[in-house]
Amino acid sequence: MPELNLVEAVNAALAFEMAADENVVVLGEDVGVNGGVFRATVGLQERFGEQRVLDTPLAEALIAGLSVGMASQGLRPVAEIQFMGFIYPTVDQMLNHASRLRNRTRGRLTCPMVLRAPYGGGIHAPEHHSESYESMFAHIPGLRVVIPSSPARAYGLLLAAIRDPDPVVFLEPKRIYRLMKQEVEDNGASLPLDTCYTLREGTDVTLVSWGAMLHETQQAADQLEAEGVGAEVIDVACLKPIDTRTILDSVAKTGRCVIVHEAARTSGLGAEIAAQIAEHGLMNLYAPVQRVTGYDTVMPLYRLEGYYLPGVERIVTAVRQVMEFS
Amino acid sequence: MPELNLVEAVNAALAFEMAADENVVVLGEDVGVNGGVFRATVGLQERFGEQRVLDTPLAEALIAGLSVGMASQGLRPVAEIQFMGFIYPTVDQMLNHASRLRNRTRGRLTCPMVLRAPYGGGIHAPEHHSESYESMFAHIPGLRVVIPSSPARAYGLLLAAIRDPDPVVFLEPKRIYRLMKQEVEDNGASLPLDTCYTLREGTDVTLVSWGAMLHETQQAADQLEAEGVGAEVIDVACLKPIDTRTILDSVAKTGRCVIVHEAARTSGLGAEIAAQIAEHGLMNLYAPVQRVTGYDTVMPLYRLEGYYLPGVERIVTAVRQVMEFS
Amino acid sequence: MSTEKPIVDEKDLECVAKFEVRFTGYLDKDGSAVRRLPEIADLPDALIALYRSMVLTRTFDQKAIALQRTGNLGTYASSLGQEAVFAALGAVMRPEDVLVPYYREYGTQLMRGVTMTELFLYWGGDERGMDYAGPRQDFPICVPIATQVPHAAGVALAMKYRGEPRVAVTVFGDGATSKGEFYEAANAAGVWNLPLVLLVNNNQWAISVPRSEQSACQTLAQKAIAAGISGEQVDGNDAIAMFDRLSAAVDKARNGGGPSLVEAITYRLSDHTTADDASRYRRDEEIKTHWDYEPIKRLRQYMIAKQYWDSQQDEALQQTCRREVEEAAQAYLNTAPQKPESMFDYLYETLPETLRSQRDELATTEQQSRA
Amino acid sequence: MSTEKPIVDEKDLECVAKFEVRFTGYLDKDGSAVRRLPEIADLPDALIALYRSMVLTRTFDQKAIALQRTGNLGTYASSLGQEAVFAALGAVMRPEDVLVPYYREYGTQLMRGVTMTELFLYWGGDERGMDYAGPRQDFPICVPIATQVPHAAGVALAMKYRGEPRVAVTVFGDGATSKGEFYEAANAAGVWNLPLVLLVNNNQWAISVPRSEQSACQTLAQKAIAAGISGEQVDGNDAIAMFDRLSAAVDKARNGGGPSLVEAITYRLSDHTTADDASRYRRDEEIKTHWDYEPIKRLRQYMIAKQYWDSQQDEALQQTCRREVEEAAQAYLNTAPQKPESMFDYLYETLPETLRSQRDELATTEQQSRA
Ligand SMILES: Cc1ncc(C[n+]2csc(CCOP(=O)(O)OP(=O)(O)O)c2C)c(N)n1
Ligand SMILES: Cc1ncc(C[n+]2csc(CCOP(=O)(O)OP(=O)(O)O)c2C)c(N)n1
Ligand SMILES: [Mg+2]
Ligand SMILES: [Mg+2]
Repeated sequence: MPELNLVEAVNAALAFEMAADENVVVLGEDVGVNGGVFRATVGLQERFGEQRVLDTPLAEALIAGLSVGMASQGLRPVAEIQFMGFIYPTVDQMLNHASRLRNRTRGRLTCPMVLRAPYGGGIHAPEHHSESYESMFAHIPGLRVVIPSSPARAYGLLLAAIRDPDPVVFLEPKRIYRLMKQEVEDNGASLPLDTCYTLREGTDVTLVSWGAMLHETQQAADQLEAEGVGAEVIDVACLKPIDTRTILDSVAKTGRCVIVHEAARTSGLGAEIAAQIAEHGLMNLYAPVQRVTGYDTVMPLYRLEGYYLPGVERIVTAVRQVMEFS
Repeated sequence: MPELNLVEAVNAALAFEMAADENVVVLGEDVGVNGGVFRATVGLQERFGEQRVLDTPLAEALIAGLSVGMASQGLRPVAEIQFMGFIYPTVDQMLNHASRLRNRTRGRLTCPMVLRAPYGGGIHAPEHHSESYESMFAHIPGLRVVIPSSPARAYGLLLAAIRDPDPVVFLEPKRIYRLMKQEVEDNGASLPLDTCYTLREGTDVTLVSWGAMLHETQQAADQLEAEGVGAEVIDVACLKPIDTRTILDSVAKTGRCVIVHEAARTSGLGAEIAAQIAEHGLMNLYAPVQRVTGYDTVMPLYRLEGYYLPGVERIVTAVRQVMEFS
Repeated sequence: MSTEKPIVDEKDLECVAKFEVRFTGYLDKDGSAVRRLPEIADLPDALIALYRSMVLTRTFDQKAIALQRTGNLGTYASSLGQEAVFAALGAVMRPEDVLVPYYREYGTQLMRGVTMTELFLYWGGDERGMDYAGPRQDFPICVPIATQVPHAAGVALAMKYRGEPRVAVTVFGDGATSKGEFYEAANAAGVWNLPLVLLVNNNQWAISVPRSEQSACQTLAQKAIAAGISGEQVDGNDAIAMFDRLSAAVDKARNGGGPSLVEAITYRLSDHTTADDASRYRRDEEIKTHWDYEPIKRLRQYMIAKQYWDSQQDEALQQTCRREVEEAAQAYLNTAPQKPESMFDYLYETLPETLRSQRDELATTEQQSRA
Repeated sequence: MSTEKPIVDEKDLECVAKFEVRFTGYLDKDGSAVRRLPEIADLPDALIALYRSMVLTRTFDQKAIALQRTGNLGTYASSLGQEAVFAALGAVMRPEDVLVPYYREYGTQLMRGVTMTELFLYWGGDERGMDYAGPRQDFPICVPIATQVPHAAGVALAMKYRGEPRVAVTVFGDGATSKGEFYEAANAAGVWNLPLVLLVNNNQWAISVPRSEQSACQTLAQKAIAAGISGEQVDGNDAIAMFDRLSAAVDKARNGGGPSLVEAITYRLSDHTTADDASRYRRDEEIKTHWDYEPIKRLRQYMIAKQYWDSQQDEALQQTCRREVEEAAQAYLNTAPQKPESMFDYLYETLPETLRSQRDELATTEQQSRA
């Protein structure tokens, strides 16, 4: 089994599905000979040709809109937006069209497209390159929003996203693109899109996170274990539709929950999770649900980004608070 | 004192501030001789001239981007987006620029603009004319999001929005544009932008809502009163930054909370409010926080929109549930 | 690799590119030919098909407005005065082509097999009006201006990718030419030489904004120059000219010649929609002038002069159209409503587990309110 | 009211609009004049100012790359090879004008009073690098491509609204001409006849995408035609041509003549940014060819031939530039960091009450981690 990092796993999934299904077409800025600025599409144009790996003109609304048209014809476009900071011109297409085409036409036309984008902070990138706006997409009915947190999940979830008959926004935590390697069998096996992944079992507190923040969350869980606190760690992975069952079951067991995300707190997806717990799991709670998140301020330029991103310490502190609550 | 409906109050506020401050410039599609498709800007071009009431080319990203440039020069552009369904091309400008200009330049350049748009369902409008996506904007740091629910608040809040030194997204619940008239003194008095408005006091349950849904919420409160349940009704009004103090204080008193909004449930602003209660008010709760919201589905065409929008009955049912909870 | 020439070191490079925009019109306002006519002008059947579509559309329009006035239809956008544009487009497209419309192309849609009942359903607030039984791959009506243009480019890209001799056609108004997506898609179509026709229905108004305030450019056709594709102007109220130029554009696209933009100069004789009152912003005289150029009369007079048509046939056609429209309206009015829960049933291919409770809640509330 | 002519009934309306795109260049690659030179060519002081800006920019560029390579600066976008475009722009703008840049116009910015220290701070991840002490109204560097173009139109609209004889200038790359906002803003500038100059820095690549894949149009200048404004091409590596044509465009805008688009044809001699490796997608020979046309050498050779300049002066200038750059770099490296809480302090004019607890939390965490 090859050892792959997350971005290599993305590449492997793309290559696998392009070989398996000639309806899969990759498009975006610099995805061709350059292989994408993070090399997610490296080698694909050489292998599958210019017809299947298209460098587009520099226009994000176009990229999304083209994909809708292509998908309506039965292609499976996998579009790359170079950074999430440039994804906002696609909101109109994703909200008004991609997410609705099936519904509007009562199933006559469908939109099996994937919109991929690297997102999040922590790599000392220039301005507008480090934001986390997943909750914006998670609010849109008819979309799926998926975020992998490991090479294996990147591989399996991206395959599932491409094969899914509906539009998927697939956000890749670029901070962990090359953080670690994992054995990933390149066998085309996809992972389900309707479930959270429980990464670690524990009985004292439920830690819920996704994407790159899971790494700090897991480190916090290690540290807490040393302190005698058993944390259950859940990777939401599929943010929309969200599998609240797994989270609620875990909180029913632990009675405590801390949600960790990079995005700004207000109206982040953490709010939705906390709200669902308040609605359905209230009586199981020993302590208030805490959110450890990015601040409600503009993502700072890189000198201060380390202060913006939740660190292990902030997570541990929050867990201690919910443990000590009475 | 003149009796005004909500859209007339918007018009009166615009006229007042244009007369008072020649930096105020109105722009948008059909805002000139046509006076806006809802007549919010009627008479303004005649009174203040074509330089101050600009019909723009049909381009929403442009309208927002122009406003940023104008505002950076000290003008106070009040831009109209004809319907919220066409606001999404402005997200890029609002998120990447309007909300950040002050922060990016450490206060050197500022962006005192208002982006107005009618929003919400219930008027049998065509496709794409009935959505409620306020939470998308409420997630963006650096913005203010304001929604009036009565003529008087429309007048006072819009004046405050225009005078505010930072960008404001001002969403007008078009279903109640002409629902009722109110005496509104046209004296230029603005209302604060950092507070919720408590419309009705009660001790048994806190009902939190904004915009048009407050009308069903108030009717529900009437009905509940007849049943012996005293509902406190809070108009959030300023959704971003949100004054959670007033809400938390009320819930501390009542111990029960039902949040009502038209927008789709998942990641709607109701989630944020419920999460804040779960975080800061958990121990005051006698019952889970309930959300009565639009469904997580595409806003249907008008034949079914009445089933999508929360009605009085759904609100009352939810309140009964939280009252009976044990 | 870059195709720019290296920085010049020669003299006299002053003029590096030249462009012209041409206009085509054959009939004057009374239906007389002003220049040598194209082939179709001598094909009575083809002309009658165009004419029939125009009359049917106008009859449909009138009925739709009547239904709206009586509370039986929502806001409706009429195609009054622009029928020639849409009839011609319907005539030149093949079934296997794909139409990506905005919201006035009833003529085209009907010729492609969309039913009037479906159109009534759409404006009557029922999604089933977008589930066309006929042209299964055509896009539904598109309300957010210009957002459909990239869809059409994507459809054309799929056709090209598969090497199919098919064409995508998208239509939009003069106002739409101010939106970024229009330019982005036209530009991409140029880069990839896509089998795409961009048809501008320049009816000279975008609600209350006249064409002159929409853009400083002399013609909308010249917007094609920015995309490096061909663009031309046509008399949009001359069905023969429209047929002629659109068939050229569609053929060219089908034969690998790439995209074109066709600007049809026409006029919106109606209010913008039934929710609009154009008298607020448009002078009556302007409308009156333009009635002189309306397309149905012009084609009829031409056909009558050529003895391809007579007033008896005309009367019969009007009657048939009225009957067909009435039948469709009845079918629409008799259509049983969708179940409220249907709003969940086409959201995803399979309803996600987490949405089941919402669907159930809706179904229960509904039963309660019916009870 | 509509300005469209009523539907025509005359013959011979074939060609309704004609356009030409012109190119201006004065110097060949060795700095010899190929045609009659404009006035500035005989003004040594003006030429030296241009030359000085170009040399300073290139020196700054080298230092920035060195700082990046040693871990003292983040990703950096060089202006190598494009210095003439930006020097000329800096020379023709007045202090009261407003620059709305993208991210390569160091030459212009420095001439307008932005300090090198500020530029280092920006790329060094510190917002204070956008708080220009000099040109208080200029926009900061803009990373999201083409999003600044409507800002410039808005600035120009404000100037026109107030009747001020000022001009807004925005700059963007060849890639940016594919984005909707560019077209939307250019179109609006045409409608309102705004005092705006749109300067395209066509350096022939958008990261790995060559100009030929960005658009099928022969020139980018012709994109102006879509907006109904004037557009032209200039040799962007010829500082004299750039000065000549940009001053014409700026003067025209200042005098109420409205907007223009100027396409500067130049070449990106560097990688896209320090995060890019152009050897993945660009042939070495192409770069080599373009080094023959680079602008600094050309202007120097012209000035030396004219005896406006000599190698001693050149050496002195190089030294001064190096010293200034070193000083700025030191000042940058010595700048004390911002407090983390500062991320809250410019979000709104007044910190909303509800954000105070977040600011406090951050300040506390920070104290803890410092402790
Ligand atoms: C993106 C967007 N903005 C605004 C509107 C509201 N609106 C509906 S039609 C219209 C004018 C369209 O004019 P044009 O493109 O000329 O088409 P026409 O209706 O004249 O055929 C406007 C502004 C919309 N539907 N979509
Ligand atoms: C909207 C947007 N999309 C993508 C990017 C990523 N990106 C940065 S620079 C660049 C290429 C820009 O090319 P061009 O406009 O020619 O300017 P140049 O860098 O060549 O001067 C891209 C795609 C971005 N910054 N903004
Ligand atoms: Mg129009
Ligand atoms: Mg470039």
